[in-house]
Parts: sequence; C-alpha cells; structure tokens
Amino acid sequence: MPALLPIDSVAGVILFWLALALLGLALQNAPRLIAQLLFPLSAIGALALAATALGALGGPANVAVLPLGLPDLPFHLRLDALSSFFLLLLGAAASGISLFSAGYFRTMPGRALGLLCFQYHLFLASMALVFLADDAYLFMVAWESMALSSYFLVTTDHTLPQNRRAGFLYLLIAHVGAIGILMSFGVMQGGHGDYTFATMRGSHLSGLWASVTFLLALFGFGAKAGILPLHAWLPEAHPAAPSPVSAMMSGIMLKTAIYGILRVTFDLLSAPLWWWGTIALTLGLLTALFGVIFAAVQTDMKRLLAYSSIENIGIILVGIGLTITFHAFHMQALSALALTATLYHALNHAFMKGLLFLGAGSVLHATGERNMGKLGGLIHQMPKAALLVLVGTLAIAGLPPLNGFASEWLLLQAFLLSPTLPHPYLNMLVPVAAAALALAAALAGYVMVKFYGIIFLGQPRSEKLRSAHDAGGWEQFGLAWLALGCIALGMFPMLVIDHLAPVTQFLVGHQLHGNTAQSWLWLTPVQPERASYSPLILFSIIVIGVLFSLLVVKKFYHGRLRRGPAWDCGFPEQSARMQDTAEGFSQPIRQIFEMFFGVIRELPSPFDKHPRYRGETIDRLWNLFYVPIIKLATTLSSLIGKLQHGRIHIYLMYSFITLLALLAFVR
Amino acid sequence: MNLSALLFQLLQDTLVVLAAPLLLGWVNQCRAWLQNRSGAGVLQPYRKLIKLFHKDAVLAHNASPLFRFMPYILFACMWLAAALVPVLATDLPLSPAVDVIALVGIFALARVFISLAAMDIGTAFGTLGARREMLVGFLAEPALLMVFFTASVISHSTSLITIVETLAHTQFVLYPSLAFAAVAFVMVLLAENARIPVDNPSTHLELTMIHEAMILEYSARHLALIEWASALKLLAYITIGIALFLPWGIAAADHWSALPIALVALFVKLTAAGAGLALLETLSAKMRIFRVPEFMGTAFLLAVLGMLTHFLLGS
Amino acid sequence: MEILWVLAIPLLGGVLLALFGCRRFAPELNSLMSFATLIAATALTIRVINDGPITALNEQFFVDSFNVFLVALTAFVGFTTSLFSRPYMRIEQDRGKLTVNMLRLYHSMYQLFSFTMLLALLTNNLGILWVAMEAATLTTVLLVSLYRTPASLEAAWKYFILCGVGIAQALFGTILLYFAAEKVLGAGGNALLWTHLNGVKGQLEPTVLSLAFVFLLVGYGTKVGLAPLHNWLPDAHAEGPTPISAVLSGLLLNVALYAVVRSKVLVDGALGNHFAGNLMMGFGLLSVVMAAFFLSRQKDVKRLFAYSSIEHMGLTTFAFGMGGPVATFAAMLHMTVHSLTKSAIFFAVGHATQKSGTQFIADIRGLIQTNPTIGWGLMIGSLAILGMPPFGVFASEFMILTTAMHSYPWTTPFLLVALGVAFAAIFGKVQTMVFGETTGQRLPHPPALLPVFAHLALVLLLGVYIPPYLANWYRQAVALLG
Amino acid sequence: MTDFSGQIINLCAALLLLVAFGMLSQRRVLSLINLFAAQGLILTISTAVVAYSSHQSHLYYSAALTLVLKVILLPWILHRLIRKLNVKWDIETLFNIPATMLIGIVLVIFAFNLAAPISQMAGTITKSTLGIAMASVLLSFLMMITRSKAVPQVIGFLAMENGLFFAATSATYGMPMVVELGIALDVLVGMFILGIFFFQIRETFDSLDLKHMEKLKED
Repeated sequence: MPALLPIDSVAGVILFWLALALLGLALQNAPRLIAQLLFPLSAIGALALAATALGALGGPANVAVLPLGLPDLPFHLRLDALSSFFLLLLGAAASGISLFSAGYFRTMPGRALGLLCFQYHLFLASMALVFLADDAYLFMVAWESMALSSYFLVTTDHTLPQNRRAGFLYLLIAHVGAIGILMSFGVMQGGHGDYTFATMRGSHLSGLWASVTFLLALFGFGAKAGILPLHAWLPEAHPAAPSPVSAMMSGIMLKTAIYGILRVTFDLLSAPLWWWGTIALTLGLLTALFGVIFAAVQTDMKRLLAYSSIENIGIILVGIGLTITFHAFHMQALSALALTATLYHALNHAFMKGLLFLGAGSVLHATGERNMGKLGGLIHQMPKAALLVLVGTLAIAGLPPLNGFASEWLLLQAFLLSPTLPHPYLNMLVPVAAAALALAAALAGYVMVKFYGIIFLGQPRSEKLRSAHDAGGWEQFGLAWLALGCIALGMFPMLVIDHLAPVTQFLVGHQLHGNTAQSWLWLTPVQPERASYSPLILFSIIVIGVLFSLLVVKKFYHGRLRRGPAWDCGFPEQSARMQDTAEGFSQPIRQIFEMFFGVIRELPSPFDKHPRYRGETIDRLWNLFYVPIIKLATTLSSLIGKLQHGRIHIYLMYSFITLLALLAFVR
Repeated sequence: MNLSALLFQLLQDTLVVLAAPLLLGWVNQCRAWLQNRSGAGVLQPYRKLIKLFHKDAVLAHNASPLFRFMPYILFACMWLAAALVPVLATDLPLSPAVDVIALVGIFALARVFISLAAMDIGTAFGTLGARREMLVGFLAEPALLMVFFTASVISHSTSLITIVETLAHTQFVLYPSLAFAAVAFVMVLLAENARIPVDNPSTHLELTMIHEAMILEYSARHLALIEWASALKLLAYITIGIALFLPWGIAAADHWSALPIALVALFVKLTAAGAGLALLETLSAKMRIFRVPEFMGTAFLLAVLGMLTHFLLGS
Repeated sequence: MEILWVLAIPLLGGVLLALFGCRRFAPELNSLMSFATLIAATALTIRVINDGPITALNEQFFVDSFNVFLVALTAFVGFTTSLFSRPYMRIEQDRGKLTVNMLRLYHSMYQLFSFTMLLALLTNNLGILWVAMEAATLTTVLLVSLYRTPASLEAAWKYFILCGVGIAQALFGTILLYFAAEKVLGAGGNALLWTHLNGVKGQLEPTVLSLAFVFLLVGYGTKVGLAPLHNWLPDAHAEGPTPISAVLSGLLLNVALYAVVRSKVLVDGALGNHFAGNLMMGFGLLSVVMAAFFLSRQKDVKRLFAYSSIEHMGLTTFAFGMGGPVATFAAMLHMTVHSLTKSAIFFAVGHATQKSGTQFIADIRGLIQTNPTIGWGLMIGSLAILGMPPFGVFASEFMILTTAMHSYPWTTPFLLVALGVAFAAIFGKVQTMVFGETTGQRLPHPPALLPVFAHLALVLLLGVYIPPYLANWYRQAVALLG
Repeated sequence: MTDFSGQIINLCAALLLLVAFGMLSQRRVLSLINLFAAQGLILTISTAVVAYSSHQSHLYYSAALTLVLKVILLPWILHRLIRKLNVKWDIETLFNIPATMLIGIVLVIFAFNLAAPISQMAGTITKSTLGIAMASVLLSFLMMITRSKAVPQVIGFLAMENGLFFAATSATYGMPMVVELGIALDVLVGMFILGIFFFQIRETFDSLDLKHMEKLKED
C-alpha cells in the first residue's frame, strides 16, 4: 500500500466535512447533538488539516486527479507550498471558530441548525477545495460553492429584509466577480478545452493579454476580497451573518481572494509587469484608508469589524503590489520580503479578525445588542471574554509584541528597502505609500480603542447589560485558541517566516533565509544592521518592567486602597449617558475626513423639548459607483422594455426589418 | 553580547529612570524663569512623586483590573523606550530588539492602554480625554514614523544604533531632508508629551485638556507611576531627537574611552533641549482643540515632504 | 422499428385522450403514454448509441447521436412534465379554472405536441421538419389560450401569428435549399433528405444557401425565441398552463434550435466560411443582452422565467455559432441542462403560483415557510439556471465563456454585463419569493415535487460528473456537427 | 411550346404581383377575400402550366390541391366566417395606403435585386419568377404589418403562403409530394384553429380589432 500523501489527508478532511454537512441535515431533530458533537468534530478536522498543511509546507507538490468533473477535464488537485499555506490558515482559524460555534449555536432550533450545519461545513469544504484546485473548472466550482454556501449562511435569518438585501448584494457582487475570474481563465486556457493550471503555466501570453488576465483576475478576486470599489457587500453581509460565520468569512474567505490573486499573478502568469504592482499598491492603499476611516465612524460593532477587514485586505493588497513591483524588476530578495509580509499579515488577520468577530458574537449572544451605543462596561460581566478580546484588539491595532505588528513591521521594512527601484517615479510613490500605510495603521489603533472601550469599558449604557453572562465554555475555548494564535504568531515571527520560505520560494523564486536561521529570537529579514526586531525580548522587558515596578511599589508603598465614586473633576451627577457614544467617539474623524463621507445630520434646535440628534454617515462610493450603474441598468432596461410594445404589428415589423436587414447584409 | 555591554545596558536603564524627573524639573524651572517666576526647583518632580507614593489610593467603584494595571504597563513601556535609545553609547545589547518602527509601536501600545484605562470608569472627561488622545495619536504616530523613515533611508537601516552610527560616525554630510524631519519631530514631541500648544499639563480646563482628562481618576501610587512614565516619555523623545539630529558625541560601540565625553555631551544637550522646550512653550499659545489635527497634519506632511526631499535631491 | 414506436405511441395517445380525455383517469393515461414514449425513446437511444446512426422507412427517418440525444431529452421531460401536470391540472380543475372538455383538449394536444416534436427531431426530410414545426405551433396554440382569459387569447394570437409568419420564412428557406439541392441531387424526394444533402453539401450553390440560411434562421429563430423575434415567447409562457410553459421552454425551443443547427451544418459545408456561425453569434448575443435587461423589469414570475429562456437559448445559439469542439459540446450540454432546469423551475413556479393564487412576484412571499420543498425547489432551480455551480448550467456556461474569451474576446463584455444583470434580476426576485414572511394557502392536492428534484439532481450530476458514455455520445454529436 | 408556357407563367407571375399590390391597397374585407381567391386561381393555373411543360405529374395533384384548398375551401370558410361574425367593416390601415404602396414598390425592387443572381442559375423554364415570389411574400408580410384587424391579417398570412407556394412551383417544380401534403394539412388545420380563435376573440373582446390585444407588454 502506498504511503498516505498529504493531499490524501487533506482530501480526507474535506470528505469528513462533507459527511458532517450531511449529518447535520440528518440530525435536525437533535440540535444539541449537532452543536456539541458535530462542531467539535469539525474543529478536530480543521486541526488535522492545519497539521497536514503545516507538514506539507516544505514538502514536494502532490497532485491527484479525481474522476469527476467535465469529460476531458477531471478534477485536478494539487497541494503545493502556496495551497498548503492557505490550508494551514484555514485549518488553524477554522478550528477555533468551530469550537466557538459549538457553544454559540447550542440554543438554535433544530431545523435551522441542521441547515446551518450543512451550509457551514459545505462552506469549509469548498474553501479547502478552492486552495486545492488545480484546474479552472474545479476552482470555479469550489469558488462559487463557497459563495453560495456563505450566502445561505448570511441569510440564516432571512425574515429580516436587511439581511436579505445584504445576502443579495453579496451574492451578486460575488457572482459578477466570479465571471471576471472565469474570463481570466478563459484567456489563459490552452484552447481545446484544456483548463488545467499546468497548461496555463505553460501558456506564454503576450503583454497585452497577460495584463487583461491580471486585471480581470484582480477585478474578480477583488470583488470577493472587498477591494475598492467592490467593497459594498462586505459591511452589509458581515453583520447579517451569525458571528462565527462572519468570523469565517472575514478571517478565511477573504483570504481565498488573496490566494487567487497570488496564484494567478505569480504562478499562472509567472512574469508580472511592474505597473500591475502600482495598480495593486494604489488600490490597496485606497482600500486600507477607506476601510479604516469608515470603520472609525461605525456604530454597529460588526460593521466596524467588517470595515476593519476592508482595511486589512487593503494592507495585504499593498503587500502584493510591492511584491509584484519588486518581482517585475527582478529584485527577488525584496519581493520575497514583501511577499512574506503579505502572507504573514493574511495569516494574522485570520486570527485577529476571527477572534474579534467571535468576541462580538459572544457580546451579541450575551446582550442581544449589536449597537455599540447601547453597550458598555461589559468587562465586569464578561471578564474572560473581555480579556481574550483585548488580545485581539491590541493585535489588530498593530501593537507590539502581538502579531499584527510583526507583519506590518515586515511590510514597512519592504517599503524602506524600495528606494533601490530602478524607476524614478515609483521611487517617489513608495514613501508616500508608506506614509499612507502608516496613517492607516495608526487609525486602526483609534478604531480599536473605540471598539473595545465603548463595548467593554465604562458604565453600561442600558440596564439589561447588568444581567449579561460571560461566554460559555466552548465559546471561551474557541476565543482562547485564536487569542493564543495571535500571541504565538506575534512572539515567534522567525518561526513563521521559516515556514513561509517554501511559499516565497515557490512564487518568487527566493526566500528569506540565512539571517533568520541564525537565531529564533531575532527577526532580521535582511541584515541585522539594517533592521531587527525581537518581540520576545521586548515582551520580556515589558514584563520585567511591570514586575519590577509592581515589586518596588509593593515594597515601599503602604498599600492602602479605598473605593469611592468617580471623581470626574467633582461633577456630582454623572450617568452612563454622559460617556462618549460610538458616534461621539468618532466625531473628530468625521470632522477631519468629512470630505470622504456623505453625512446626514439632524441637529436639534435650542428650543426643542425633546432634543434628538441623529447623524448618519454614508458611503459616497455607493453613490459614485453603484447608483450610476443601477441607474444605467434601469434606464437601459426601460428603453429596451419599450420594444415590447404589446402591438403585434410592431412585432411583425421587427421580424420584417430583421429579415430585410439580413437579406441586405447577405447581398 | 559581552558582560560589559550588559552592564552598560543596566547602567543606562537605571540612569534614565532616575534622571527622567530631573529633566522634567529642569523644563519646568526654565519655564518659571522665562515667566519671571522663581520656580520650585529642579527637584520638584521627585517631591511630587514621593508625596503621591505616600497617599492613600482611591479607586472608583467600577474600576476594572485594566484600570489598576495600566500604570504599570505604561511605566514599563516608557522605561523600555527610554532605555533602548542610544543615549551615551551605541553598544546597547538589547537595543536591536526594538528598532524605530517597534519604538513607535511601543508608544502606540502605551497610548492605547492609557486611552482604554481612561474610558474604563465611564466618566464624561475620561472618554473625552481618550478620544482626544487618540486623535492626536493617530496623526502623531505616522508623522513620527515618517521622521524615522527619513533617517532610515539615509542610513539604510531602521535600527536606531545603525542610524546613530551612520549619522555620527561617518563623514559629515548635511541632509536637507533631516531639516524637515526635525521640524516635524519637534511638533510631534510637543503633541505627544502634552505640551503647549497642543495640550497644557498644568490645567484642568475641560475645553483644553487631553492628557490630564485621561488620568483624572487616578490617584496616589498609580498617578505617581503615570507621572513618572510621562517624565520618561519626555526623556525618551528628547534623547531620540538628539540621536537623530544631534548625534555627535555619542560613543561608538567599542569606544569606552569616549564615554566621559559622551556623558558631558549628553548633559549639555539635554540642558539645552530642556531650555529650548521651555522657551518654545512660553512663546506659543495653547491652540483650540480643533486646530490640533491641522497642527498634526502639518507635522505629518512635513515628515513626508522630508522623505520626498530625500528622493528629489537624489540623497 | 423503435423510431416507429417513438412516433406511434404519442400519436396513439393523442387519439386515445381525445376519446377518453374527460375521464377521471385521463391524467394517469397521459403519464402512461408519456412513459411508454420514454421507454421507446430509451430503446432507440440505446440502439443508436450502440450501432451508430440509423435510417428507416426509405430514409425518411434518420437518427444520429445528435438528434437522439434530443429525442431522449424530449421524451424524458415530456414524461416528467406529465407527472407534474397530474396534480397541477387537478388543482386547476378543482379551483374551477378549467372544464372537463378543456382538460380533454389539453391531454390530447399534449400527446400530439410530443408527437410533432419527436417527428421534427426524427425526420430526415427538411420539408417534413418544417411541417412538424408548424404542427407543433398548431398543437400548442390552443393550449396557450386554454383559460380563455383575454390575456391568454391575446398571447395565443400573438403566438400563432408571429410563429406562423416566422415559420413561413423558414419554408421559403427550405424552398431555396431545395432549389439549390435540386441542381445536385435531381428533383424528387431525395433532394430534401438531410443525409443526402449532407453528403453533397460542398457542391451546393453558396449564394443560394446563404440566402436560404437567412430565411431559415429568421424562421426557426422565431421559434427559438431569438431577439428581436422573440416577442411571442414571454406572452405564451406566461398565459398558458404551467406544464405547457415547461414543455415550450424546455423542449420546443430546443427543437427549433435543432432545426437551425441542422441547417447551419449544410450552409457551413457549402460556404466554407463562418457566415452562419457569425449570424448565430450575433443573434445569440443580442438575445442574451436584451433578455437580461427585460428580466429586470418583470413583475410576473412566469414571464420572468420566459425571458430567462430567451437568454439561455441565446447563449446556446451563441455557442453553436462559435463552433469548434468545446463550444459545440457546451452548447449541447447547455441545451440539456437548460431543459431540465427550466422545466423544473416551471414545476416549482406552477405550484408556487397555485399556492399564492397569483403570478405576481410582489404577492408571492416566504415560500420556504409554508412549503419548504417548493421554496427550496424554486431557490435551487433559480440558482442552477443562473449558472451557479455545482449545477450543470455552470459547466456549460464555463465552457462557453472561456471559449468566447479565448476566441472572440470582444463578445465577453456583453456577456459579462448580461449575465450580471440577469443574475441581479432573477435572483433579486426569487429571493423575495422564497424568503421572508409568508402569504400562502393550502393546496387541495399534494404537489408533484418528484419531477422538480429529479431534474435538479440530474442537473447537479451533470455539473460534477458527466458519465463517460454521455460524454462520448455528445462527442459523437459534436463530430457530426463539425 | 416551352416558350409559350414560359410566357404564361411569367404572365401569372405578373398577375400575382398585381394581386398582391391589390391586396395591399384594398380596404374592404370581402374584396380582400376575393383577391385571395383570385391569387389561388392564378397559382393553380401556373402550377398546371408548369406541370404540363415539365411533365411533372405530381404537380397536377398540387394544382388540384391548390384549387380545392385555396380557391374554393378557404375563401368559402372565410366568407362564412365573416358572415357569422358579422364583420363587413372597412379595413383600417396603420399607414395610409399610398405610403404602403411606395414601400411595396421599394420591396419589389429589393426582392428582384436579391433574386437576380439566383435566377441566373435556375434551370427551370420559370427562372425569373423567383424574384416575384419573394416580392409577393414580402408584400404579404407588409400587409400583415399594416392591417389592424384580425381577419385581414390572417388573409395576409394566407397570401404569404401563396407566395411561398408559387416560389416552390416556379423555382423548383414543386416540393416533394409528402411535403406538399403536410403543408396543405398544416394550412387547413391552421385555418380551422384560426376560425375557433375568431370566435373566442369575438366572444371575449366583442370585436376583432387587434387594438384590444395590446395588453401584454412591458410597462
């Protein structure tokens, strides 16, 4: 019997998930069983997947062919470094999310839960298949199945019109994007129905066609990733979905788009042009800034996180843009650096955003409230969840020594090394881009302080919060897994980079090595003199500093402590309503970036008996991009609709004119 | 990493933590002199710390563990920042752990924590302070980063040690880009250390206060640690400025003999910088809070401009 | 021999049902006859697949792998539709919409309609093909007006006149074809036999054939529902009984397209260029785009899916027009899956409209709540027809789009826009019907959902696994079409 | 002999065209039916002549069929219909008649032009008639477009059928017999169904005016 290849285990996990999906449908009458047995099993599957993928990262590429699919095109599977990495991301993040789900969904009614379990595992399996596919057909099948299953997850609660609208918008944009991807495959295919990636790798397209392919792929995958201006679905769909699903969509599904861009650009097209990089870089920066600015003004906690996802996707795209640019100029070491940062950030984001969405889910579960303006002070009711979410908050704010910082650090390093580019204008663009990136990262801090501070700190803004309960056992387990991931990824960047080396080797033919191998303690991407960073040492110093000061204070201080009412400059009648609301906290951002928003304000006059203030920020891009498209489509369809006039004479005339025109044409 | 280097690192750690309030005292004293007051003396900050350490701590009823824990983190962060800047010599074994980007990260970490703690009690002033602090921060942080980057592209490194060694120990070159960076840095310094014209550390007026609003609820030992951390932060910033723009005199890695000179140079530079800061504060007026974003935006743009200048002039 | 059975059974069924159509068991008899047809068609299929093309009755009938696949499809969908029509028509009768005599007419015509379609597919004589196509119009036109409402009369009238006039053009095309063939094959019956024509297609006069093709395309194209000749189609689909909409959409359009494709083979052989293909691509593309924009305006659910049929027939025509092994394969696959999916959708829509008592989209709500199977049937069917994997429509669209991108990239922006708009239109409307709070009433008879899910399961299967024998079968047909 | 029959057929063709124009300009429905019958008669004659000159015996059957169906049966049915339906109104046209005629002339020129290269290669004695056949098909089409009532529209439809038939006989000595029979059956059944329709429409709308049937449209 031949040895079990990693690809077989991965396929095994996929089959296992599919089996769980069907079991979910079958066990509709036993919701407890679904929640507490199937979901933990699914987490185990995910863990096995992650372990397999980790093992397969450095190994040779495995291929397999399934006797399914189109007649001349059986399903081709391939497990190479790139797919292993993303499968690792999937498995690692999904195990936490599935654990959380075991607790989160336990109160759901049976029929809905069975269906949800079915779609959930279909979603997982199709995402894994996306990473594994080695031909265009299987890729598209998996890709669209992923969209479809997540659509049903988004519309789990379909009785709410806004959820239906969100789901519709999501699936529509996903579908249009998928057609774009399909077309890019159409350019690359070898003709005669040969759609395998192997053939595409061999097809040497001319510059024009390669660019068309890249742009189509960027469009198609961008629609899934939420790159400007195709982001419109994201802030709608994420809040609509149940929280574990939002976590999975944001943490994992968006990365499938990143995977797709990388696969097409570096693997299938193989020789990118430099200006692709500029496009990706510019789009990425715009997306990042847009995402974070909008995140800052949100009042719904899940919308806030969704916009933050847009920001992070933007950052990742910036990394891809840099990688392309370096690669096009044959600066392999630098492109490997940029690519490492990109992949690293993708991995980090899966953990951080997964954690935050799950945390938001716990809050939602405990309070039934998504509006931050009605939350507050939950750190007292939900201390454990609050602690774990704090880790995610600090990580996504890009603070050392957690993981978000590590990848942003690498990306900034890549920027700083760019001045060696042999192109003067590009040279100038890069510092500006670095500045914009830094701005986005700093704003992310603002956003996260708002997120955490408004929800968990301060006084509870409504009475019902006092009876909120902490996250349950399964939920804590899931949260803790992701939080640990954030910490570990932040503390041991060098190990991460070592594991990313095969991927960069595979994609850009170079890897960050040598220097990183010298010590697991120091992160030195190029040379120690150029840059170095050691989160572990940093963390230890902070810990020592804290312990030392604690010790000193304890030693010399008498330790007397009194509890009293808050002082607040002596103002006596404080209430929870005097705290900043979510809107209030983002007021400066609204003011500074006013030009980006459409703001609708209702200000009370001084004489109002019951003054009401209402402010709503609107995405101008919606009016700029989508409304004209909708208008155009409506106009066109009303114009075309006039053709269907109802009068048979007119119809006969159409036939007549068609006939005459064709006859004249033949003539 | 040899033993002497480690010892030196320890020495610097101790030195900064002890000397930080002194610098603060000096700045305040200078300010008093400039305003025709006699002043409380340079040791006043120490007295204040001792006084605070003697007091009973009062905590609000709904203070969470985060609130109590924050001062220690803040203190540790600032201490770390100040300890890793090459002040006297570039041979700091722990300094490579934190390059300039990480340094910015540490400042951000401290800022996030102090803002979170400010929101913890849930008072109007606390959240107000946190909001304003983050507002200043999100503009100051990238500006600071850009200042660092300007220096980094000159020295091809983000490591503070390498930057200092490049600037101080190679052939003397004038870098116009650094001029922009220096102006931006001073603006960031003012904002980040709660100085006039951005903030006024000695007032509790709700229209103006930022930093003070955040720490209103703290008392006794917690407040002491926060004050001390502020002093450390000021020291860290000024020494960073020195390292970037006036690095001459800092001893190179293996030149222990140059240490005395370095010590003297540092003393002179700190004295001058403190006096300069006091002068700057005296000459300018506190600006409205709404003007702060413009001020910070200017700093940010200046820093970016500095970096662009570097490329325009072909380094 | 099997050919005769395939034709005789529905003919007999037509006669029998004309006699017994008013009895209680008429629907069952209808299903039975359809089932017998299916069995005969299966036998024929097996024989053709094993033994290759056969001719019969003095070469008047001819079966190769291309038409036998349509014969099998027609017999199958005919059978499942008869299953669906059983409860559907009973409910209609119970609600007093139909009298017994109408039912007799319905059942008899149903069988005769099957007969005419099978005749059109099986005949070797292009003249008989025309006769059968015209007869197919005649058998269904009274069914469209079955309810005798003003709207249904109007629809039937338009159907009749437009298709009649259209098909008259096809007759002119056939005459021209005969005119050209006569020179080569001599006067007499053989000059219209497709097998003979195919043998000498290289010698046919190109000018006449190009002219003939224009007439044939306009003529049969009217029945295919190609824009701008499509105007009868939405009316006829919306106003007739739903089983008829299902077979019109699922079968008749295919048969008409079959006639166009048969003509194309001859014209291609005579002209030796891509003239016919270009025309078909043009019409196909126009249909896809126009149908997409029409879709977004629909308020009536059956009209909605009628336009979707136009879109898909346009896509199929476009694919046949592109030619080449992949596109032709895709076109045939698309014909198959479109038939199956669209008829399944009409089954679900039929019951959904009965449930809500209206065809207005705005008044149909929350099907999933009251009758999950109908709701899911409609939802899944719509997703399948919109080209969502893993359904078979996706497989064919995949091949069509990629081939278009590869060979005719200028067409793809149109396709992208059209598919996007169509998706928004159909899905947006289906979602509101399936999801949400409900408005519904009980049905007096249990709905027939087996056909819906049988079709959808087949379509699903074709999306992930096309059995090798089926693929070979298609490939043979592709080889025939060149 | 051949020459003479050729001339007869050409004459028939010309007459056919004339009748087609006559129908296009005719306002009264009864005259329309008569013109239709005349058209059928011309067809019968020309078919018989073709049969005679080309010795194609099956064309005699064709001619007989035409005579029975198009000269006797269909006009009779139509007459009965309009009597039963009591519709003797004048026909309203959508365009005015001179304009229609003008378009008709353009169509004739177009059809001749189109048929010219094909006629060259026709081996039959009747080569130049294809253009006329095509012209009369197009003219009937035009008539269907311009008439606003149901009955004239149907007559236009039948006239189109006539044009096609003429094309078949004149250009190719007729289609194979099976096909001819099938076509005849279709026409007959079609007429029958139309008859049913007229009654249904009248019953429902109280009129055979097509303007009542413009409800199904996009709005």
